[in-house]
Amino acid sequence: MVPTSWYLALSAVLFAIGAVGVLVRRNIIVVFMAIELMLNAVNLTFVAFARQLGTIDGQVIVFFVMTVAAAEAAVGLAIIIAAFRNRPTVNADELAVLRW
Amino acid sequence: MTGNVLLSLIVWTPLVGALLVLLVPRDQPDGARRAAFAFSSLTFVLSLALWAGFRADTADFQWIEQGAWVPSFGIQYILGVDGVSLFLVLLTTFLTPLVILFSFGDITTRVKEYFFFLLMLETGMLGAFLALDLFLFYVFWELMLIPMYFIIGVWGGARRIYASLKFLIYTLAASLLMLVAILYLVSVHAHGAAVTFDVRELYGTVLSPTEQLWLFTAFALAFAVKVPMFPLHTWLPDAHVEAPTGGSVILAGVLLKMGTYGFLRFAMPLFPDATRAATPLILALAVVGILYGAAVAMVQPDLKKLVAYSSVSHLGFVMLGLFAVNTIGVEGAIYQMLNHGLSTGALFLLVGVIYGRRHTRAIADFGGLWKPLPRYAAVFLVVMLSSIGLPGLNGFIGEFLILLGSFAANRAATVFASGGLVLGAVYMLWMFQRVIFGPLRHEENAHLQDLTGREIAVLAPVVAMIVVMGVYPRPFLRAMEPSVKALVARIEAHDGPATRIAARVNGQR
Amino acid sequence: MHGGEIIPTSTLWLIPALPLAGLLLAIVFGDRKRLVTIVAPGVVGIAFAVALASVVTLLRAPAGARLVDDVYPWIVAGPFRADVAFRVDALAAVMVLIVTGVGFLIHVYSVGYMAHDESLPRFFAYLNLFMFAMLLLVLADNLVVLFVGWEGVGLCSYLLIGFWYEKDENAAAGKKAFVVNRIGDLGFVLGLLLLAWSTAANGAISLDVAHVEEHVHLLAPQTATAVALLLLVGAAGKSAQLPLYVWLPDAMAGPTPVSALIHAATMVTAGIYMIARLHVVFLASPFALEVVAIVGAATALFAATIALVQTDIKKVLAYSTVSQLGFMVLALGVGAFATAIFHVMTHAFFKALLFLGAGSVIHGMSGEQDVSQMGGLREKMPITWWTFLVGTLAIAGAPGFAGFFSKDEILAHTWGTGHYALWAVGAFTAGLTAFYMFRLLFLTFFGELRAAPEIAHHVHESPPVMTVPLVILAALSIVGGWVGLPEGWLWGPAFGRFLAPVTGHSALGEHGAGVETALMLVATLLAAGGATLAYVFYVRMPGLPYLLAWRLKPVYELLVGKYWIDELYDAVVVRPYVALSNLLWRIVDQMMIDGAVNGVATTVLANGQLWRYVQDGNVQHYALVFLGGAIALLSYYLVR
Amino acid sequence: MTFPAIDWIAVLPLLLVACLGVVCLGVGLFVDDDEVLGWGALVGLGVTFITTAVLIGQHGSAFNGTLVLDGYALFFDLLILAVGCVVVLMSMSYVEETGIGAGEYYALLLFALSGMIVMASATDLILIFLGLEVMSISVYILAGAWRTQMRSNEAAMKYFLLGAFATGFLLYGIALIYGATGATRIDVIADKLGGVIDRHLLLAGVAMLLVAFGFKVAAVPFHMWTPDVYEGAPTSVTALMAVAVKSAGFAAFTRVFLRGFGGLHADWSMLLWVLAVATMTVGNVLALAQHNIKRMLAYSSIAHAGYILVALTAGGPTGGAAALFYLLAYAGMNLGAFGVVLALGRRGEPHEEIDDYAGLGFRSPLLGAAMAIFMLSLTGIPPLAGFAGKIYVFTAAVREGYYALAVIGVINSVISAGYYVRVLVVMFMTPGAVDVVRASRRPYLFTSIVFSAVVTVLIGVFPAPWLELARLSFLSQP
Repeated sequence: MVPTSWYLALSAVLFAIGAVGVLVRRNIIVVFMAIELMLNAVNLTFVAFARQLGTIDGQVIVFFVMTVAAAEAAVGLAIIIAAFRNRPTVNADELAVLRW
Repeated sequence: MTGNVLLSLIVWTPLVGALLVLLVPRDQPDGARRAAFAFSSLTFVLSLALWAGFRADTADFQWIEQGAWVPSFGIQYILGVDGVSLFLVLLTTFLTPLVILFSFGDITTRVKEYFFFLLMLETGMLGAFLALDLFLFYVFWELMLIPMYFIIGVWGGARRIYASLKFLIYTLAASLLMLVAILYLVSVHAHGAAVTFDVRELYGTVLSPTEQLWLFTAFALAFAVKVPMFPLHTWLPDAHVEAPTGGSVILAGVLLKMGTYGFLRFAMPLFPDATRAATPLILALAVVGILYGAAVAMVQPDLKKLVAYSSVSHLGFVMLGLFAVNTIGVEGAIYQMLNHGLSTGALFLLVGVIYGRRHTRAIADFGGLWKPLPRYAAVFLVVMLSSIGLPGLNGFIGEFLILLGSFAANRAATVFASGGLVLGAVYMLWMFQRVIFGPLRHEENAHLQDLTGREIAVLAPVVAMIVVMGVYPRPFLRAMEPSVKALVARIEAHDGPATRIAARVNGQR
Repeated sequence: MHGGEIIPTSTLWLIPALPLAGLLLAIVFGDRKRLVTIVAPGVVGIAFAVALASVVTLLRAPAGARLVDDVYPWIVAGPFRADVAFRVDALAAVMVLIVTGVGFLIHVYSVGYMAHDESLPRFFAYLNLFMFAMLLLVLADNLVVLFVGWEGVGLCSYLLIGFWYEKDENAAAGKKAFVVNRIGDLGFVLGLLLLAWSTAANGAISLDVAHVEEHVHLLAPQTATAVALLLLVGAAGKSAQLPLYVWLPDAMAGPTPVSALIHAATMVTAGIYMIARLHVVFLASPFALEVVAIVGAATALFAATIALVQTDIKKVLAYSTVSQLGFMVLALGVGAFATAIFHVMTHAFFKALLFLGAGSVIHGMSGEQDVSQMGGLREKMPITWWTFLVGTLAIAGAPGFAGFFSKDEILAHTWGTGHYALWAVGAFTAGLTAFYMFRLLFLTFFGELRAAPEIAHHVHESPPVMTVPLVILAALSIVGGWVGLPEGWLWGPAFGRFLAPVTGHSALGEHGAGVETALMLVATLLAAGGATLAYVFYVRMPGLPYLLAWRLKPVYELLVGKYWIDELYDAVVVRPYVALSNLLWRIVDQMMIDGAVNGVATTVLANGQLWRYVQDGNVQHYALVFLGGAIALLSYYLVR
Repeated sequence: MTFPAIDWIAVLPLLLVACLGVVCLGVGLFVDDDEVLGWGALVGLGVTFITTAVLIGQHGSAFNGTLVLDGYALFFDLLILAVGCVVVLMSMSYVEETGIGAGEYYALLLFALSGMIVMASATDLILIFLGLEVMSISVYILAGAWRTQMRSNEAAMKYFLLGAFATGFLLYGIALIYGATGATRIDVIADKLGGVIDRHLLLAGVAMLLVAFGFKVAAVPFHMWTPDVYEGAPTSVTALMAVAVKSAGFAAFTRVFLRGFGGLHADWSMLLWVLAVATMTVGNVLALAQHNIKRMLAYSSIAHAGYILVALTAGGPTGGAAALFYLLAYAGMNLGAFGVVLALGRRGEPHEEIDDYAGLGFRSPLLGAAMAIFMLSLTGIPPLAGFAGKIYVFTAAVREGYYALAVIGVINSVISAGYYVRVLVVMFMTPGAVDVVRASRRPYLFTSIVFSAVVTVLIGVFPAPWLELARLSFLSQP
């Protein structure tokens, strides 16, 4: 059987990849996808722990997270669209009117 | 002891006046002026009643009012007066109506706001002098800052914004450190006792020497900035120069006394060991302040700056007297606080008079004013002489007692400090020579108006007090003596300098 | 000497209070000149009468008694107490009579002298204030009260020197007088402080004269020396001794009656009076007394040499005053306190006379003070001439005149206490005195008038209101010395006997009358020599002085330049102090201290400006910072 | 099928607000009058406030004890509802002038409030997560509510991206704690801290939660979004974010750390100490350099978060009570300040530069006086609310021995005086010409400003009852 720690390590790596993705990708939509990756990495952790602890809680939490992530995705895309209407770009660099 | 409300009346009457002044319609500045004068005069009358009812035979606080404010934190509303604060209260209530009267002609824009702040300031000052709860004291202490800040900043001169901001930030910085120290002190006192900010209880707090030193430092910083002691004094010349006349008078006359009063009431008796440990340093700074202030005052081209630096010098004397920690020195110091309030206040008024006429304060713009302004010159002369401590006028009593007291505590410091007597005469006389004596150097000064009736009404009481306090200091000294003795006894331990002096005086040689 | 009967009285306060009332009246009725000219001398006259009555009471009482008037408790703080109290003992009696008497005469004289000055009420107000302060000084039974008078006279001196304030020099001279006096006062105050604490006893700190006298034995020798020397500094300031004499010559900027009253007869003797008053302290320190004597002798000689070459009539008299004060201090230094006071008295007479005479001359010469512009005034101003001659003879020590006896007594005591060198200095100075005084006399009253025609045309004798005081003072300058004859002559030193209960008998050596006569002879010869020399120089051979000045150019210039002491002080004290003050202000205060204060603020602000650019608007940079923070927090747990 | 027993009292405030939001959304489809909608939201919130106030003293729990009604929750419920009321008042004319859709605006506002109420009441990490998300998602949209404004879009975008990023950390933290303790209930976690658990896992989780909460309350270095979002969002929303969102964030933060991880105080206090110092200092120093008042207030809100972190660092009942009290004091003065910012703006001219305030003090004495009170209170000048708040925070720090922290705190107060007082300088000491819309035309806005000012003075002068309230509320946590 695969030890829990492997799952944890995997999720940590996924989380890290997601975080790095947030930092390095220029396209806002891709950035957002990287965040989704982070959330799903956490989901993996929850499931792994739930399995290890033998409780169902962790599994249930994952559903909550998925729901929330869906809501966030909807709102996020809406915001991106609204911004796109005013200024047709999806480049994170160009969203820098507010500064200093 | 509770049940009388005189002190509360004294403290809050100006604030009530301030709020009422705000209600006066904007197009009736005279109404605002009269209302302000009426309320400040009422306060003065009330404070006279306080003096009349003051018992000079006890060191205890009198007219105490006590009530809960924030019970869970041990914060109370406690007001009380003793021989130390009595005269500072009187000084405040005496000067404020005069300042308001003077400002009748001096302030022509935003009149009611000016008087609002002035009266609010009076409440702050009176509260700070009368509060016996450290927290309450601190509230009043900071409450004073804001009106003064506005008075300088709104009605001040060209660099008023810089000056007012400097004043505010400087004093705020120092006093906030004191706040932490207060909280610490209270939290230490709360071990094994009910938590309280009542200073009478806190006097007995047992602190380790290290704690005392730290706390004393924090308190001393706050007060030293206010005094102001060298080298924390640079806000003062700026504030004085930019403030309107009334602001300068109150600033010099009363606000600076907050610092010395704070030392005497709080920093020294709360931390006696630290006080003794710090005495050499404080004395050294006081002496430096005396000499340095006098030297720098001499070369100022601006009248107000000159007077400002003279304050640094004079307040150095007060510190010297306080840290003599004996009855004579401390009484002299308190007396000198009053003297400085009167004479420096009057000096600022006098500068204000000619500033109002000529819109300049540069010494070089005057000269030979005796001829066009004989009455003005005569008053100026008396005030200047009071300021340099001419015997027979009030300043001498204070300086002499201070030197007499400090001589027993620290001869070297006294000897150096006494140099201030000479240097003080130098800058004052030179200034007087350049402003009042000599030929009329500027044509526009030839037809200046001499003191008006209102200005005489403002200056005459001050001059009268200058003379009375020089000739007959007895009632003042007698009233403060028991409280001073009690404070001195609290500050000194059994091996304190004053005890040694007492032993010597009693002929055990 | 303490002890003696105390006679309580309640009238002494009137003596200073009367001039004070005059002052107040002068302030209130400042615009009514006539009234002021009556009131101001009037109150002083009444004060003189009251003083006289008090002295009579004193004379009737047993020797050593004193009148005391304890008016009210003044400063009471802790163990310290000072009452406003007055005393009249022998010492104060002499002084109070001199002050009110001479003061009265000078007030009267001033009515004439100042008649045309528009600020006459102000003048009399100052003069009355001066009388008040001076009387406070001499009558004070408490050293703090004495100090009030002490500084009070200094103030009046300041105001009167600068009376004609519109001239910058006058105002500056007044300031100089005050400041230099303050330096002296500083010593005085410190002396008082030390004295107060050193004589503290029985739970009381007091500067009552009686208390000090009673507890002077508590002074340790070094303490006594310190106190005495500090007091000497005070006396040197007020009585214009080396090195603090510099203000007195400049003080001549004031109106001449002021020079007569304040800067000759009364105020400048306050230092002498104070040392006499506190002589018990000085007796406790032989070393200090020695210093006093040396300072006195040195000052006498020093000032006399300067007086030799001055051409301003008042400057000559001023240096002469300094020199005479030196004699008095010398007397104090050799322990002859009564003699010093004796000389104070005679000097008050003849120096007041000389100054008023000079004033009369100046008045007649339309304000001219330079003797090189005068000459031949004998005929035009006969009363002035005769009285001036009397004054000159008195100061020069012509036998029988007032100065003769007092100066002789000083020299006799100096010799008698073994100060032979100082005696020689004194005797030589006496000769110089005669020379420069006669020089002055000859230049003023002999020869041809050298003034411009329009001034010469106006020269006139002064009105009676001015000449009457001259005559009275001239009479006093003759007979005033007869109260203190040498031992064995007629009634002998009656003056000294009168003062003895206060000042003690000075220890005149055992050297018989012969020695004293011989000394007297020597001094008289020297004076006569000086006078003769002056006659030769300035009447017989007027070219000789110029020749001498040319041949001894360096010496001459040194003297004309007054040893350049003023310049020295200016270079060593005044300028460095001003420079230091400027340095402190501009560099230390503004740049360093205020720079530090503002620097803190500026640093914080600059940091704000700097770091705000980290906030560059790029959301991914924000995330980077965020992540950095998160990693930092995590690693805190992982690493520790 | 049986529902678990629900204590309706425990969810009553939440239910009311949430329902109100739904109603608002629905009505907004048909009613066009902004003012009516505003009044509806206001009255609804008022009723909820009163209803909640009536519940004081009651205890209840729901959803297996994951949501409780204790004094602590009530304190925050009332605070949040009151803030909600004021924000609605402030929004009335603003919404109309900016053309923001009133229906969805008020609905989202109410949803956000309901999310906050969940955060205040939740005793389970997952519920806190849910509440936080409900709140956050609503506020993301609100930040971008002024759709035609690029700045508003950008603010929403930044807030959303970073918020979602932070959510990842929150969840990861919850996951690790769940892994370490096997629980997500705060009280259970607290009980298990003493047992045999994987401390590394636990502490990593604690750190992650610290990051997430730090983001919500705008603690340095997780504060970067704050100035941009505060500046770009519609001002009324900024007020909501600065006050309500922060309060809710601290509600959860305080409950989780002081109640849940109280046993680990020694482990996290050092971190919090550093965060507090950094937050205060960065907030204050950078605020000095701002020209835009909203941005300045944003940094100011960062700094104030720092002061509250000082209270949390001190920990214990004193620290907790101090934090609660501070939030109360902070709410009044900060709302008021944003109210004045709103009052200065007019259609098309936001007047958000500090220089726009020139001469305001004497031209518009009411606004001037109110702004002076707010600025001085924010500085911490007695006898105003901000001073009382700071006193209790620093008292807590001193009592628990954090002297250096207290000293750094007061030094920061001094620095803060620099920029708060600058507003006074501009208002009272420099001439200027910006005209203000008359008070009578914006009655709601001015009511809210006066209300805030009164509260600010009242709390300052009579702090005792409020302080007692904060103390009891904190202690009432199960």
